[in-house]
Amino acid sequence: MNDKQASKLVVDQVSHRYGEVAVLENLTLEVKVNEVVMLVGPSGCGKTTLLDLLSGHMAPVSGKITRQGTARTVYQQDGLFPWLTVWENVGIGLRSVPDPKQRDDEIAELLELVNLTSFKNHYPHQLSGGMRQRAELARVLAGDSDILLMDEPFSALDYQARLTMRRELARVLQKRPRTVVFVTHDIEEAAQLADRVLILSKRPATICQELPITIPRPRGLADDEVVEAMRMILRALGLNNTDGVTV
Amino acid sequence: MNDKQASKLVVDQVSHRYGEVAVLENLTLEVKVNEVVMLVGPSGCGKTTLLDLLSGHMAPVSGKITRQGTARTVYQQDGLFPWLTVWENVGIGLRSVPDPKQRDDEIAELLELVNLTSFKNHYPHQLSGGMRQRAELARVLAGDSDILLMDEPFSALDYQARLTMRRELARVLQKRPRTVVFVTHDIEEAAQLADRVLILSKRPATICQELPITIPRPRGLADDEVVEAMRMILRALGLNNTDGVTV
Amino acid sequence: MTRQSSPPSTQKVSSRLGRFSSILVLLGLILLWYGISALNLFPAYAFPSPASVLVSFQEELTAGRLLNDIVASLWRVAIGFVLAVGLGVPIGLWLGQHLQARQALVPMLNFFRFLSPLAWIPFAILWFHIGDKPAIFLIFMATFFPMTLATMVAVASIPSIYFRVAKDYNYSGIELLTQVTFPAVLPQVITALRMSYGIAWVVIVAAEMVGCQDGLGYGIWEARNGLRLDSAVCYMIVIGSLGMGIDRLFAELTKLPAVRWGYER
Amino acid sequence: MTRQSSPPSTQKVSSRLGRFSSILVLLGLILLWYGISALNLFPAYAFPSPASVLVSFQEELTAGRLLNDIVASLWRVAIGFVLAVGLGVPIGLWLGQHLQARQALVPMLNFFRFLSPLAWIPFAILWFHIGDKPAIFLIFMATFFPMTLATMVAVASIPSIYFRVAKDYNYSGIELLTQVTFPAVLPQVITALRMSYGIAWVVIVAAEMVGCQDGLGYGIWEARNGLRLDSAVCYMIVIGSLGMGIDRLFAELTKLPAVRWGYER
Amino acid sequence: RYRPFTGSGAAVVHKGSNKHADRELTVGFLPVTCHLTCPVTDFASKTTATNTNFNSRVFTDFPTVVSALEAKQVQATFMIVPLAMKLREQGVPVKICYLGHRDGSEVVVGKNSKIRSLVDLKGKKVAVPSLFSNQNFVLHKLMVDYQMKPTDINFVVLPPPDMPTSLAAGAIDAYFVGEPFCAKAELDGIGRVLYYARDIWPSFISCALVVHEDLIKSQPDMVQDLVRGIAQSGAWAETHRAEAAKLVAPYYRQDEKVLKYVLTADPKRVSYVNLTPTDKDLARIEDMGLSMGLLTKRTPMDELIDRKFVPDVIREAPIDVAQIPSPKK
Ligand SMILES: Nc1ncnc2c1ncn2[C@@H]1O[C@H](COP(=O)(O)OP(=O)(O)OP(=O)(O)O)[C@@H](O)[C@H]1O
Ligand SMILES: Nc1ncnc2c1ncn2[C@@H]1O[C@H](COP(=O)(O)OP(=O)(O)OP(=O)(O)O)[C@@H](O)[C@H]1O
Ligand SMILES: [Mg+2]
Ligand SMILES: [Mg+2]
Repeated sequence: MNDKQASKLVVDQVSHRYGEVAVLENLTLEVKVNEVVMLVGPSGCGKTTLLDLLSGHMAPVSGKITRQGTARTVYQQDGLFPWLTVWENVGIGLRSVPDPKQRDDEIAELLELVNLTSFKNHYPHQLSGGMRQRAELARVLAGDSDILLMDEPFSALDYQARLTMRRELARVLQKRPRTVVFVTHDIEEAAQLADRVLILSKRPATICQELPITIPRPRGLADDEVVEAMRMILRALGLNNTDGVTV
Repeated sequence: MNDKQASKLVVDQVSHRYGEVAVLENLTLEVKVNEVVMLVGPSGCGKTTLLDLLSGHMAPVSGKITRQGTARTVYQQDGLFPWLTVWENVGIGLRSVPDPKQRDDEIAELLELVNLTSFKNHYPHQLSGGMRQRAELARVLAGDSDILLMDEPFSALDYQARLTMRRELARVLQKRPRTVVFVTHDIEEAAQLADRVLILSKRPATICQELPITIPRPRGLADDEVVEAMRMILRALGLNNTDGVTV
Repeated sequence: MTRQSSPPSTQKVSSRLGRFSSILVLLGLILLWYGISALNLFPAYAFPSPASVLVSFQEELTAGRLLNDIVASLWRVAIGFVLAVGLGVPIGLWLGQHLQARQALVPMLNFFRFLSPLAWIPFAILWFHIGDKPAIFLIFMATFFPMTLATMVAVASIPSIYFRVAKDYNYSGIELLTQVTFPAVLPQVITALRMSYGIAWVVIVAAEMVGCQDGLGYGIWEARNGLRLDSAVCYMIVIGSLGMGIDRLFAELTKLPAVRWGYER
Repeated sequence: MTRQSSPPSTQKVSSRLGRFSSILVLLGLILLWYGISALNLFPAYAFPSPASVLVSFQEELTAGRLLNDIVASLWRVAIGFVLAVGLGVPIGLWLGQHLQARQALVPMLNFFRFLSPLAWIPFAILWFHIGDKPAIFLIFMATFFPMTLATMVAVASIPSIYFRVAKDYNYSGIELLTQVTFPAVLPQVITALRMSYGIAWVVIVAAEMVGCQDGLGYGIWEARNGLRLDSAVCYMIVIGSLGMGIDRLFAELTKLPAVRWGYER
Repeated sequence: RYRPFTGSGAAVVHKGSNKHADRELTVGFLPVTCHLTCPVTDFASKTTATNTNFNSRVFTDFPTVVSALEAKQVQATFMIVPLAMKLREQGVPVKICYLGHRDGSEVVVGKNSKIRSLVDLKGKKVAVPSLFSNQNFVLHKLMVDYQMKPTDINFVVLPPPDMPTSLAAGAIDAYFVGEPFCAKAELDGIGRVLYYARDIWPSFISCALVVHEDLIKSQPDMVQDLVRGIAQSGAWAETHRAEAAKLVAPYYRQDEKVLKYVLTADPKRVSYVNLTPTDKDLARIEDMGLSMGLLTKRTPMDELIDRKFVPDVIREAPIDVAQIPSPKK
């Protein structure tokens, strides 16, 4: 599992459509092992679709996708099993751990990390939107998987929680590097976490710009390079000067 | 309906709990007519619960809530009727409009506004997360209601769409002022849209700070006052200096 | 599960293959039947052979009886079932939304649900005399209660958010029922419809005991009383095929655009 | 709808009120019955009075027959139904997930679904002789197919995301069926359970025609043969009440924590 | 309701050339040979000159017949005699006006079974069509004669059509029922006759023509017609057995072969003459029912029987054999 070739992701000339709606057009992309790729693009352009293709949940209409290694996804919405408690939901990634004690410890630690310890016996429908998202985050980090696909995983979190989660994710990835494809609308997030940022065009989506971000970690929010990266991303999104945006 | 007293919202000593979980504690709040109040607070603190109480969908365990005027909500998740197309969903707020032509025109205009014209005949399950959110936004803006309750309505939108929606919302509110209670995790949003920002504490939620924002409109993102307001909100959230946050 | 993603050509192939395999299964069943009866495992009078059933099928068909019986039974089932659905679904929707009414009436509805049409026969004759009407009554009694209760239970599983939205947009009364509650449970109502429709056909044999002079159920009775097991099997096959065919129509309902959300999410 | 928000005291009051109103409704029904029979709208032999039913109830009870019949029928229904559910639910789950198998087998299952237990009787006797076994077989035949198909249809309505998650976490085979598919359809399976359970009781009268010497269905049969409509009504009341009571137990299943999500969202 | 093919099938036997009849009466029956005179009368009323068209209406089982009679949906019907007594006992105003046939029932045992007499049936399962059937009564009477206890035999109530199968499957050891359910077992090689009814109870009665008193009061001449028709049909059937089998086969939807076997194999098997109910016959049945506890009170015979419609001279019905439709192939 820690084989260097284990987590390759290659997208080769992939197009996808739902009936009439063309969503991806001739997309080619290679994600390197343990690389963190952030996807940024307009709403409805096909980011979720791309993740579904990467994880193998859907087959592309044309083109080829190669995936090596096991992938897990943080879904954009409601990926928790509603019939399991938070504790049990997090536990499903650890079913293969033979020692119950070790399993329980790991679950407890993850719940601590996402600050849901006191809600471990709640069912998903008894949680707030942000809490559900955090539970899903804990679940995806449990156990061992080579690839993480994350679809706006922090979108329902408050600013502070977002910062914490970002930090924790970085910490977890440092301990156990993984290949990550991460969809976000948050420029800060992209600049702080990415090895590479891909800017997608409007639907049908193609990669209209690729920004490698080579800033050494840890990256401070106010570091010049990070601020510069953020500005770069905004520029790539066609938002050269948001300062002028008035409401 | 345009009666000045029509859209009063008063929360008086309200507490709420789900079983063991105390969510709101002795909350008192008055939203003035046509005021835009933004709620900011940690995930799971009780913002959605407060909106549910304000809209009358739930009754508080103790305390009293007075609402004058009709309220409509943008729900945090999946508020569209899955059995109706986007067009029909937006149309449900306009059922009382007698003239079909006028109704169709208004629906078309709103779909244009949220950039969903080409998806008008799609069903919600055929839309992306952000598109669903935009459709819900269009629906809530259709027709006449006195109070808008918005639960992180832009959370699934990309940065650019967020800016657009913010601007459109402001424009709609200028044309037809309404009382708005708006939950957000986006500090920019709060600073640009709010007449008053309420910072909620952790669960059980109380109002731990109130920030009136009196900056004249239009408000530019880079305006000093707006930047200052954002800083103020961050400070109120206990994030005095996020610059030091490293990942 | 990710049906929408499989390209259309695959789908067509698999449905053709599906039809083919289902025919294979049915053929296999017939072969099995043929084999058993050829091996004389059971005596012929107690286990009619496919050939004898075919002969009696031809007989009934040329005598015109079979078609007459089909029309008669279809008609009775249709009336009884349409009445049951037409009353049961609205009542179920209404009960689903009114706790008070539910608590008051459900025990009664539940009580009647468990009564066999065979037990109702004396009353059916007393109230509706003999012929079509009591048969329709019996079919109604057998399908109305399951339909009502299934609808009612389905309403309980509607996510509350739809009712919240409905309240926001001033839905109430009949409009709430028809525009929100009903579409929200429609996928489950279609399932309930298919189940109750099965009950209606199962009950037809009992229902046509009440002095009917035609109908498929009556045909089975007559065949049994006439010691013609071959003809009984022939009628069973007709009932099964007819039921199956009409169930396909109901299954088509699940393809309505306003229902797809129940299956495609 | 916003049940979770109403304070507990209100709930308790409303449930007490509910029980009260349901008793009122039942009392009203009995009164109506009493009134009709007192008015002599129908001759007494065709429409037994509550008093005569009460007398025959007492008779059957003191003779020990009634209790015996209840136990016999409960046992048959229990065995037949448990078999049907025990086979039907897994098969339904499996079919729901295998398009190929579904396409091949559903027409056959659907075919058998429409066959009346009354039509099966000759075969039941041939294969299972008389007594308990054919009765159980008939109950099984009447409930297995609806249960299987309802489960299968329910699987089709599972949101695809659960299967995606399951795939992410390496669920497959039996584990997928028991840990994902089953809990995902459990709320709907409980509904199907309640519906099929109703069918099982409805069928008991037909099932106990095949040489049973006891049982509630046989009791009705005997009462009708012996022109004892009062005793038939007494048995109907017992069947209805028993069914109703056991349905309450099934309704309790909807309160399981792992099922609440189906009703509280 | 839309009815295709009204001109064919079962309907054919309801229409005929008799233009004389200006009124109709529905008479209930079950497809057993005991009720054979009912469809014969139906046929005769439509092909010969009578005043009433008799429509025979087939039922599936006796309880339903009873319900229909109680609801006055049929006012004349054939039914097992003890059931008629029970009806009368319960205050349903019905009268026995005529009988169905004599004998016509057998105790059947497995073809290769070693059972030679009733005593051999000790501890075995014996099926009867209903507790209120005369078969059940008579068998109990025979047990008394053989000094057996009522519990020596396990009686099972089974619908008659299921009896041959049950016997073949070994589910029961014997059954006692009316024809043609015995002949069927014989023809199929399942069973053999242990006792003919006449061996146990000479001039055995199974079923009778039961008429509602309302009809007797309101239209006595119609009842007169009916009883005369039935009696004449019986007389005709007694001498035209093969033709009778052919005539009723479509009414019964039964195999003509079985019916023909019942009627012709042994002329003593069934008999359609001497069908006027006598007090002695019925009193014996009533006694048996009372002693078995199935009947609870004695009904005076003059309340139960109405013989005034039985014609003094019973002629054969003038049925034109040529008019009997041949089965289509
Ligand atoms: N049905 C329920 N049963 C039990 N607890 C509930 C229920 N609904 C909400 N809660 C609890 O109430 C608290 C507040 O939830 P609420 O949805 O109001 O939070 P929120 O402020 O909207 O959070 P977020 O920003 O994550 O959406 C949470 O701790 C949640 O677990
Ligand atoms: N089942 C479906 N049927 C038809 N169209 C679909 C379906 N699912 C998605 N689409 C369409 O595909 C396009 C891309 O959807 P996708 O969910 O991938 O967008 P996204 O980039 O994730 O957007 P967002 O940021 O809003 O989540 C959208 O236009 C959507 O309408
Ligand atoms: Mg998406
Ligand atoms: Mg919330």
